[in-house]
Amino acid sequence: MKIKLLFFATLRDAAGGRALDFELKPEATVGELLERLGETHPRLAPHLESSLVSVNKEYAPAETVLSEGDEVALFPPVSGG
Amino acid sequence: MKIKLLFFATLRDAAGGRALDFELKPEATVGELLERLGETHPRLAPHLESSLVSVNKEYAPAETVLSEGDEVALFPPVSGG
Amino acid sequence: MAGLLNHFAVTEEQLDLNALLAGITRDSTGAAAIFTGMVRGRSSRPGFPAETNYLEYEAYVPMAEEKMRQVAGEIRERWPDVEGIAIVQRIGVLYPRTPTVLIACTAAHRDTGVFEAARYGIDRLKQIVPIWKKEVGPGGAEWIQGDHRPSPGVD
Amino acid sequence: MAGLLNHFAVTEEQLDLNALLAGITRDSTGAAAIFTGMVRGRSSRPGFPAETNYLEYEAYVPMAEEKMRQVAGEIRERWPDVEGIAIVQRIGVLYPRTPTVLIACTAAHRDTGVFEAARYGIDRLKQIVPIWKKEVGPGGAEWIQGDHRPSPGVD
Repeated sequence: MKIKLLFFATLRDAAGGRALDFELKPEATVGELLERLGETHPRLAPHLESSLVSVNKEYAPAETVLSEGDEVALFPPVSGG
Repeated sequence: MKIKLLFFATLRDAAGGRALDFELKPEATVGELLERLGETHPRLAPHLESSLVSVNKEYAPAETVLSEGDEVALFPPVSGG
Repeated sequence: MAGLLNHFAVTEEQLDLNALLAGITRDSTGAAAIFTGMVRGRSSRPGFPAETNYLEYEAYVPMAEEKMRQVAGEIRERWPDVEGIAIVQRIGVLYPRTPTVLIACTAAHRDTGVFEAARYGIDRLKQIVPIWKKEVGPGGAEWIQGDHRPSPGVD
Repeated sequence: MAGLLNHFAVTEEQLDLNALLAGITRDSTGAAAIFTGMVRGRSSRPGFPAETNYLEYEAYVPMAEEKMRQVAGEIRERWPDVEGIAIVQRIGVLYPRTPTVLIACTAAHRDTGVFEAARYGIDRLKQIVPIWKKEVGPGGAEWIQGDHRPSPGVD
Protein backbone atom coordinates (compact mmCIF):
# COMPACT_ATOMS: atom_id res chain seq x y z
CA MET A 1 0.00 0.00 0.00
CA LYS A 2 1.03 3.60 -0.46
CA ILE A 3 1.17 6.24 2.29
CA LYS A 4 2.07 9.92 2.16
CA LEU A 5 5.01 10.94 4.31
CA LEU A 6 5.60 14.52 5.49
CA PHE A 7 8.74 15.79 7.18
CA PHE A 8 9.19 18.94 9.27
CA ALA A 9 12.07 20.86 10.83
CA THR A 10 15.11 18.66 11.54
CA LEU A 11 13.42 15.69 9.88
CA ARG A 12 12.82 17.68 6.71
CA ASP A 13 16.48 18.74 6.65
CA ALA A 14 17.56 15.11 7.04
CA ALA A 15 15.06 13.84 4.46
CA GLY A 16 16.15 16.49 2.01
CA GLY A 17 12.52 17.26 1.21
CA ARG A 18 9.13 17.91 2.65
CA ALA A 19 7.03 15.04 1.26
CA LEU A 20 7.49 11.49 0.02
CA ASP A 21 5.16 8.80 -1.25
CA PHE A 22 6.16 5.57 0.45
CA GLU A 23 5.32 1.95 -0.30
CA LEU A 24 4.59 -0.38 2.64
CA LYS A 25 3.17 -3.86 3.10
CA PRO A 26 -0.54 -3.84 4.01
CA GLU A 27 -1.37 -3.32 7.69
CA ALA A 28 2.15 -2.18 8.50
CA THR A 29 2.44 -0.31 11.81
CA VAL A 30 4.07 3.05 12.52
CA GLY A 31 6.94 1.15 14.14
CA GLU A 32 7.44 -0.94 10.99
CA LEU A 33 7.32 2.21 8.86
CA LEU A 34 10.10 3.78 10.91
CA GLU A 35 12.21 0.65 10.67
CA ARG A 36 11.75 0.48 6.90
CA LEU A 37 12.49 4.21 6.51
CA GLY A 38 15.76 3.82 8.41
CA GLU A 39 16.81 1.23 5.84
CA THR A 40 15.73 3.07 2.70
CA HIS A 41 16.82 6.55 3.94
CA PRO A 42 19.92 6.06 6.10
CA ARG A 43 20.28 9.83 6.63
CA LEU A 44 16.98 9.78 8.48
CA ALA A 45 17.97 6.88 10.74
CA PRO A 46 19.67 8.90 13.53
CA HIS A 47 16.54 11.09 13.86
CA LEU A 48 13.85 8.46 13.85
CA GLU A 49 14.08 7.27 17.43
CA SER A 50 13.45 10.72 18.90
CA SER A 51 10.95 11.84 16.29
CA LEU A 52 7.23 12.29 16.89
CA VAL A 53 4.77 10.68 14.52
CA SER A 54 1.29 11.78 13.52
CA VAL A 55 -1.15 9.77 11.43
CA ASN A 56 -3.84 11.80 9.70
CA LYS A 57 -3.01 14.79 11.96
CA GLU A 58 -3.20 12.92 15.27
CA TYR A 59 -0.24 11.84 17.40
CA ALA A 60 0.21 8.09 16.93
CA PRO A 61 2.13 5.46 18.91
CA ALA A 62 4.40 2.86 17.27
CA GLU A 63 1.72 0.16 17.34
CA THR A 64 -0.73 2.18 15.17
CA VAL A 65 -1.77 0.19 12.12
CA LEU A 66 -1.53 2.19 8.89
CA SER A 67 -3.95 2.16 5.95
CA GLU A 68 -3.64 2.95 2.26
CA GLY A 69 -3.48 6.71 1.74
CA ASP A 70 -2.68 7.66 5.33
CA GLU A 71 -0.85 10.94 5.84
CA VAL A 72 2.03 10.28 8.20
CA ALA A 73 4.17 13.14 9.46
CA LEU A 74 7.55 12.87 11.21
CA PHE A 75 8.93 15.75 13.23
CA PRO A 76 10.86 16.66 16.38
CA PRO A 77 9.16 17.82 19.60
CA VAL A 78 7.38 21.07 18.81
CA SER A 79 8.79 24.52 19.60
CA GLY A 80 6.13 27.03 18.55
CA GLY A 81 5.04 30.12 20.35
CA MET B 1 -7.08 81.34 52.46
CA LYS B 2 -8.37 80.17 49.11
CA ILE B 3 -8.42 76.55 47.88
CA LYS B 4 -9.54 75.07 44.60
CA LEU B 5 -12.33 72.50 44.83
CA LEU B 6 -13.01 69.87 42.15
CA PHE B 7 -16.07 67.59 42.01
CA PHE B 8 -16.49 64.36 40.07
CA ALA B 9 -19.33 61.94 39.27
CA THR B 10 -22.15 62.05 41.85
CA LEU B 11 -20.44 64.91 43.69
CA ARG B 12 -20.28 66.96 40.50
CA ASP B 13 -23.97 66.35 39.86
CA ALA B 14 -24.80 67.47 43.42
CA ALA B 15 -22.49 70.49 43.27
CA GLY B 16 -23.94 71.51 39.94
CA GLY B 17 -20.47 72.15 38.57
CA ARG B 18 -17.00 70.78 38.27
CA ALA B 19 -14.88 73.38 40.06
CA LEU B 20 -15.23 75.98 42.79
CA ASP B 21 -12.87 78.42 44.48
CA PHE B 22 -13.51 78.20 48.19
CA GLU B 23 -12.51 80.45 51.09
CA LEU B 24 -11.36 78.82 54.33
CA LYS B 25 -9.68 79.95 57.54
CA PRO B 26 -5.91 79.36 57.54
CA GLU B 27 -4.78 75.88 58.52
CA ALA B 28 -8.25 74.42 58.17
CA THR B 29 -8.35 70.63 57.88
CA VAL B 30 -10.12 68.48 55.31
CA GLY B 31 -12.70 67.65 57.98
CA GLU B 32 -13.36 71.33 58.60
CA LEU B 33 -13.64 71.94 54.86
CA LEU B 34 -16.31 69.24 54.55
CA GLU B 35 -18.25 70.66 57.50
CA ARG B 36 -18.13 74.15 56.03
CA LEU B 37 -19.13 72.90 52.57
CA GLY B 38 -22.19 71.17 54.02
CA GLU B 39 -23.31 74.52 55.41
CA THR B 40 -22.66 76.62 52.31
CA HIS B 41 -23.83 73.98 49.81
CA PRO B 42 -26.66 72.02 51.44
CA ARG B 43 -27.23 69.94 48.30
CA LEU B 44 -23.75 68.47 48.78
CA ALA B 45 -24.34 67.60 52.44
CA PRO B 46 -25.86 64.11 51.95
CA HIS B 47 -22.86 63.09 49.80
CA LEU B 48 -20.04 64.37 51.92
CA GLU B 49 -19.85 61.61 54.50
CA SER B 50 -19.29 58.86 51.94
CA SER B 51 -17.12 60.90 49.59
CA LEU B 52 -13.41 60.40 49.08
CA VAL B 53 -11.10 63.38 49.30
CA SER B 54 -7.81 64.04 47.56
CA VAL B 55 -5.47 66.93 48.26
CA ASN B 56 -3.08 67.79 45.45
CA LYS B 57 -3.89 64.45 43.76
CA GLU B 58 -3.25 62.25 46.80
CA TYR B 59 -5.91 60.60 48.95
CA ALA B 60 -6.17 62.60 52.19
CA PRO B 61 -7.73 61.80 55.57
CA ALA B 62 -9.97 64.23 57.47
CA GLU B 63 -7.14 65.48 59.67
CA THR B 64 -5.03 66.72 56.72
CA VAL B 65 -4.18 70.40 57.15
CA LEU B 66 -4.84 72.46 54.03
CA SER B 67 -2.72 75.28 52.59
CA GLU B 68 -3.41 78.27 50.37
CA GLY B 69 -3.87 77.14 46.76
CA ASP B 70 -4.38 73.44 47.49
CA GLU B 71 -6.36 71.49 44.91
CA VAL B 72 -8.97 69.44 46.78
CA ALA B 73 -11.14 66.95 44.92
CA LEU B 74 -14.31 65.28 46.20
CA PHE B 75 -15.67 62.14 44.58
CA PRO B 76 -17.33 58.79 45.26
CA PRO B 77 -15.40 55.48 45.39
CA VAL B 78 -13.92 54.92 41.95
CA SER B 79 -15.45 52.67 39.30
CA GLY B 80 -13.07 52.75 36.34
CA GLY B 81 -12.00 49.89 34.16
CA MET C 1 13.82 55.05 37.23
CA ALA C 2 15.19 56.06 33.83
CA GLY C 3 14.85 53.49 31.09
CA LEU C 4 11.66 51.95 32.45
CA LEU C 5 9.13 51.23 29.74
CA ASN C 6 6.04 52.85 31.19
CA HIS C 7 3.00 54.22 29.42
CA PHE C 8 0.11 55.73 31.37
CA ALA C 9 -2.77 57.52 29.76
CA VAL C 10 -6.36 58.61 30.08
CA THR C 11 -7.63 59.17 26.58
CA GLU C 12 -10.73 59.72 24.47
CA GLU C 13 -9.11 57.87 21.57
CA GLN C 14 -9.70 54.28 20.59
CA LEU C 15 -7.27 51.87 22.28
CA ASP C 16 -4.75 50.54 19.76
CA LEU C 17 -3.46 47.31 21.26
CA ASN C 18 -0.83 46.85 18.55
CA ALA C 19 0.74 50.25 19.16
CA LEU C 20 0.47 50.00 22.94
CA LEU C 21 2.19 46.61 22.92
CA ALA C 22 4.95 47.81 20.57
CA GLY C 23 5.53 50.73 22.95
CA ILE C 24 6.48 48.43 25.82
CA THR C 25 8.48 45.89 23.81
CA ARG C 26 12.25 45.95 23.65
CA ASP C 27 14.87 43.57 22.28
CA SER C 28 14.88 41.42 25.42
CA THR C 29 11.08 41.08 25.49
CA GLY C 30 9.60 37.66 24.77
CA ALA C 31 6.18 37.69 26.43
CA ALA C 32 3.26 39.98 27.14
CA ALA C 33 0.12 39.56 29.20
CA ILE C 34 -2.60 42.03 28.34
CA PHE C 35 -5.93 42.63 30.03
CA THR C 36 -8.67 44.60 28.36
CA GLY C 37 -12.11 45.45 29.71
CA MET C 38 -15.03 46.07 27.40
CA VAL C 39 -18.46 47.64 27.77
CA ARG C 40 -20.96 44.82 28.39
CA GLY C 41 -24.18 45.32 26.44
CA ARG C 42 -25.98 42.71 28.49
CA SER C 43 -25.28 40.78 31.66
CA SER C 44 -26.78 37.85 33.49
CA ARG C 45 -24.81 38.34 36.71
CA PRO C 46 -26.89 39.55 39.69
CA GLY C 47 -26.03 43.10 40.65
CA PHE C 48 -25.11 44.07 37.09
CA PRO C 49 -27.41 45.91 34.67
CA ALA C 50 -29.16 43.37 32.44
CA GLU C 51 -28.95 45.70 29.48
CA THR C 52 -26.69 48.68 28.81
CA ASN C 53 -26.96 51.18 25.98
CA TYR C 54 -23.65 52.84 26.73
CA LEU C 55 -21.31 53.88 29.51
CA GLU C 56 -20.09 57.39 30.06
CA TYR C 57 -16.67 57.60 31.71
CA GLU C 58 -15.05 60.53 33.39
CA ALA C 59 -11.71 60.84 35.15
CA TYR C 60 -9.72 63.18 37.32
CA VAL C 61 -7.04 62.96 34.66
CA PRO C 62 -3.82 64.19 36.33
CA MET C 63 -4.52 62.23 39.52
CA ALA C 64 -5.52 59.16 37.47
CA GLU C 65 -2.21 59.21 35.62
CA GLU C 66 -0.36 59.61 38.95
CA LYS C 67 -2.23 56.63 40.41
CA MET C 68 -1.50 54.56 37.30
CA ARG C 69 2.18 55.30 37.90
CA GLN C 70 1.73 54.13 41.50
CA VAL C 71 0.08 50.88 40.36
CA ALA C 72 3.00 50.28 37.99
CA GLY C 73 5.42 50.87 40.86
CA GLU C 74 3.57 48.30 42.97
CA ILE C 75 3.74 45.83 40.07
CA ARG C 76 7.50 46.31 39.69
CA GLU C 77 8.01 45.82 43.40
CA ARG C 78 6.14 42.51 43.32
CA TRP C 79 7.33 41.23 39.90
CA PRO C 80 10.77 42.75 39.35
CA ASP C 81 11.24 40.88 36.06
CA VAL C 82 8.47 42.86 34.41
CA GLU C 83 10.02 45.05 31.68
CA GLY C 84 7.23 47.21 30.32
CA ILE C 85 3.90 48.35 31.74
CA ALA C 86 1.10 50.13 29.88
CA ILE C 87 -2.02 51.29 31.71
CA VAL C 88 -4.59 53.13 29.63
CA GLN C 89 -8.17 54.12 30.37
CA ARG C 90 -10.46 55.37 27.65
CA ILE C 91 -13.09 57.91 28.72
CA GLY C 92 -16.15 59.50 27.16
CA VAL C 93 -19.24 57.73 25.81
CA LEU C 94 -18.45 54.09 25.08
CA TYR C 95 -20.73 51.54 23.51
CA PRO C 96 -21.00 47.78 24.06
CA ARG C 97 -18.04 45.68 22.80
CA THR C 98 -15.70 48.67 22.99
CA PRO C 99 -12.41 48.13 24.86
CA THR C 100 -12.36 50.67 27.70
CA VAL C 101 -9.20 49.85 29.61
CA LEU C 102 -5.92 48.10 28.98
CA ILE C 103 -3.22 46.79 31.32
CA ALA C 104 -0.24 45.24 29.57
CA CYS C 105 2.91 43.83 31.13
CA THR C 106 5.92 42.57 29.18
CA ALA C 107 8.91 40.49 30.26
CA ALA C 108 11.58 38.26 28.78
CA HIS C 109 9.61 35.09 29.52
CA ARG C 110 6.07 34.12 30.45
CA ASP C 111 7.04 32.57 33.80
CA THR C 112 8.05 35.94 35.24
CA GLY C 113 4.68 36.87 36.70
CA VAL C 114 3.33 38.83 33.71
CA PHE C 115 -0.11 37.24 33.99
CA GLU C 116 -0.36 37.90 37.72
CA ALA C 117 1.01 41.41 37.19
CA ALA C 118 -1.68 42.28 34.63
CA ARG C 119 -4.36 40.88 36.92
CA TYR C 120 -3.00 42.88 39.85
CA GLY C 121 -2.93 45.99 37.68
CA ILE C 122 -6.59 45.87 36.73
CA ASP C 123 -7.61 45.03 40.32
CA ARG C 124 -5.69 48.03 41.64
CA LEU C 125 -6.89 50.35 38.91
CA LYS C 126 -10.46 49.56 39.92
CA GLN C 127 -9.59 50.39 43.53
CA ILE C 128 -7.58 53.59 43.43
CA VAL C 129 -7.47 55.26 40.00
CA PRO C 130 -10.00 58.13 40.01
CA ILE C 131 -12.28 57.18 37.13
CA TRP C 132 -16.08 56.80 37.24
CA LYS C 133 -18.67 55.49 34.88
CA LYS C 134 -22.31 56.23 34.43
CA GLU C 135 -24.41 53.43 33.01
CA VAL C 136 -27.16 54.41 30.59
CA GLY C 137 -29.72 51.70 29.90
CA PRO C 138 -33.39 51.25 29.18
CA GLY C 139 -34.14 52.21 32.80
CA GLY C 140 -32.24 55.50 32.73
CA ALA C 141 -28.81 56.66 33.82
CA GLU C 142 -26.98 55.69 36.99
CA TRP C 143 -23.48 56.28 38.35
CA ILE C 144 -21.74 53.02 39.10
CA GLN C 145 -20.10 53.29 42.48
CA GLY C 146 -17.03 51.35 43.54
CA ASP C 147 -16.65 49.80 46.96
CA HIS C 148 -13.04 50.51 47.82
CA ARG C 149 -12.21 53.25 50.30
CA PRO C 150 -8.51 54.02 49.82
CA SER C 151 -6.30 54.20 52.89
CA PRO C 152 -4.37 57.48 52.68
CA GLY C 153 -0.65 56.75 52.62
CA VAL C 154 -1.22 53.20 51.36
CA ASP C 155 -3.48 53.69 48.38
CA MET D 1 -20.80 23.52 19.51
CA ALA D 2 -22.43 26.14 17.28
CA GLY D 3 -22.16 29.72 18.43
CA LEU D 4 -18.76 29.32 20.06
CA LEU D 5 -16.46 32.23 19.34
CA ASN D 6 -13.36 30.43 18.17
CA HIS D 7 -10.59 31.64 15.91
CA PHE D 8 -7.62 29.43 15.06
CA ALA D 9 -5.03 30.31 12.49
CA VAL D 10 -1.50 29.78 11.30
CA THR D 11 -0.61 32.80 9.21
CA GLU D 12 2.22 34.67 7.55
CA GLU D 13 0.45 37.98 8.16
CA GLN D 14 1.17 40.42 10.97
CA LEU D 15 -0.95 39.74 14.08
CA ASP D 16 -3.59 42.43 14.48
CA LEU D 17 -4.54 42.35 18.16
CA ASN D 18 -7.38 44.82 17.70
CA ALA D 19 -9.09 42.74 15.03
CA LEU D 20 -8.45 39.44 16.79
CA LEU D 21 -9.95 40.79 20.00
CA ALA D 22 -13.00 42.23 18.23
CA GLY D 23 -13.53 38.83 16.62
CA ILE D 24 -14.04 37.13 19.99
CA THR D 25 -16.06 39.89 21.64
CA ARG D 26 -19.84 39.78 21.89
CA ASP D 27 -22.43 41.85 23.74
CA SER D 28 -21.98 39.91 26.98
CA THR D 29 -18.18 40.23 26.95
CA GLY D 30 -16.58 42.40 29.60
CA ALA D 31 -13.03 41.11 29.94
CA ALA D 32 -10.20 39.68 27.87
CA ALA D 33 -6.85 38.18 28.79
CA ILE D 34 -4.38 38.09 25.94
CA PHE D 35 -0.96 36.52 25.77
CA THR D 36 1.50 37.37 23.04
CA GLY D 37 4.98 36.02 22.50
CA MET D 38 7.62 38.03 20.68
CA VAL D 39 10.97 37.25 19.10
CA ARG D 40 13.69 38.04 21.66
CA GLY D 41 16.66 39.79 20.09
CA ARG D 42 18.80 39.13 23.12
CA SER D 43 18.55 37.05 26.25
CA SER D 44 20.42 36.72 29.51
CA ARG D 45 18.74 33.47 30.59
CA PRO D 46 21.02 30.39 30.55
CA GLY D 47 20.05 27.98 27.80
CA PHE D 48 18.71 30.72 25.55
CA PRO D 49 20.65 32.28 22.67
CA ALA D 50 22.33 35.48 23.84
CA GLU D 51 21.68 37.17 20.52
CA THR D 52 19.19 36.38 17.79
CA ASN D 53 19.03 37.91 14.32
CA TYR D 54 15.71 36.32 13.44
CA LEU D 55 13.59 33.22 13.89
CA GLU D 56 12.21 31.17 11.06
CA TYR D 57 8.97 29.37 11.87
CA GLU D 58 7.34 26.50 10.08
CA ALA D 59 4.18 24.59 10.85
CA TYR D 60 2.25 21.51 9.84
CA VAL D 61 -0.66 23.83 9.19
CA PRO D 62 -3.76 21.60 9.09
CA MET D 63 -2.65 19.59 12.12
CA ALA D 64 -1.66 22.81 13.93
CA GLU D 65 -5.14 24.25 13.45
CA GLU D 66 -6.67 20.95 14.65
CA LYS D 67 -4.49 21.00 17.75
CA MET D 68 -5.38 24.65 18.42
CA ARG D 69 -9.02 23.55 18.35
CA GLN D 70 -8.17 20.83 20.85
CA VAL D 71 -6.42 23.32 23.16
CA ALA D 72 -9.52 25.54 23.01
CA GLY D 73 -11.68 22.55 23.91
CA GLU D 74 -9.48 21.82 26.92
CA ILE D 75 -9.78 25.48 27.97
CA ARG D 76 -13.58 25.39 27.75
CA GLU D 77 -13.69 22.21 29.78
CA ARG D 78 -11.63 23.80 32.54
CA TRP D 79 -13.07 27.33 32.41
CA PRO D 80 -16.64 27.00 31.15
CA ASP D 81 -17.31 30.74 31.54
CA VAL D 82 -14.83 31.57 28.78
CA GLU D 83 -16.79 33.01 25.82
CA GLY D 84 -14.28 33.51 23.02
CA ILE D 85 -10.90 31.95 22.26
CA ALA D 86 -8.41 33.05 19.62
CA ILE D 87 -5.21 31.12 19.01
CA VAL D 88 -2.96 32.39 16.24
CA GLN D 89 0.60 31.54 15.30
CA ARG D 90 2.53 33.60 12.82
CA ILE D 91 5.09 31.73 10.72
CA GLY D 92 7.89 32.68 8.33
CA VAL D 93 10.93 34.82 9.06
CA LEU D 94 10.29 36.97 12.14
CA TYR D 95 12.58 39.60 13.57
CA PRO D 96 13.12 40.70 17.19
CA ARG D 97 10.21 42.52 18.86
CA THR D 98 7.69 40.96 16.46
CA PRO D 99 4.65 39.28 18.04
CA THR D 100 4.71 35.66 16.92
CA VAL D 101 1.82 34.07 18.75
CA LEU D 102 -1.41 35.16 20.40
CA ILE D 103 -3.78 33.43 22.81
CA ALA D 104 -6.81 35.50 23.78
CA CYS D 105 -9.70 34.47 26.00
CA THR D 106 -12.80 36.57 26.63
CA ALA D 107 -15.53 36.30 29.25
CA ALA D 108 -18.20 38.41 30.91
CA HIS D 109 -15.96 39.20 33.91
CA ARG D 110 -12.30 38.97 34.81
CA ASP D 111 -12.83 36.54 37.70
CA THR D 112 -13.90 33.74 35.34
CA GLY D 113 -10.46 32.26 34.79
CA VAL D 114 -9.55 34.21 31.63
CA PHE D 115 -6.00 34.84 32.85
CA GLU D 116 -5.44 31.20 33.77
CA ALA D 117 -7.08 30.12 30.51
CA ALA D 118 -4.70 32.23 28.41
CA ARG D 119 -1.74 30.91 30.37
CA TYR D 120 -2.93 27.35 29.90
CA GLY D 121 -3.40 28.01 26.20
CA ILE D 122 0.16 29.13 25.56
CA ASP D 123 1.56 26.32 27.71
CA ARG D 124 -0.40 23.71 25.72
CA LEU D 125 0.40 25.30 22.37
CA LYS D 126 4.08 24.95 23.16
CA GLN D 127 3.52 21.26 24.00
CA ILE D 128 1.31 19.89 21.26
CA VAL D 129 0.76 22.28 18.34
CA PRO D 130 3.12 21.23 15.51
CA ILE D 131 5.16 24.37 14.94
CA TRP D 132 8.95 24.67 14.96
CA LYS D 133 11.38 27.51 14.92
CA LYS D 134 14.94 27.83 13.71
CA GLU D 135 17.04 30.43 15.44
CA VAL D 136 19.47 32.39 13.28
CA GLY D 137 22.10 34.31 15.21
CA PRO D 138 25.72 35.38 14.95
CA GLY D 139 26.78 31.75 15.50
CA GLY D 140 24.65 30.30 12.70
CA ALA D 141 21.27 28.62 12.41
CA GLU D 142 19.82 26.05 14.80
CA TRP D 143 16.45 24.35 15.18
CA ILE D 144 14.99 24.94 18.60
CA GLN D 145 13.69 21.66 19.93
CA GLY D 146 10.85 21.32 22.41
CA ASP D 147 10.91 18.87 25.28
CA HIS D 148 7.35 17.56 25.35
CA ARG D 149 6.57 14.11 23.98
CA PRO D 150 2.81 14.00 23.44
CA SER D 151 0.90 11.01 24.75
CA PRO D 152 -1.23 9.69 21.89
CA GLY D 153 -4.88 9.82 22.88
CA VAL D 154 -4.23 12.48 25.53
CA ASP D 155 -2.29 15.14 23.65
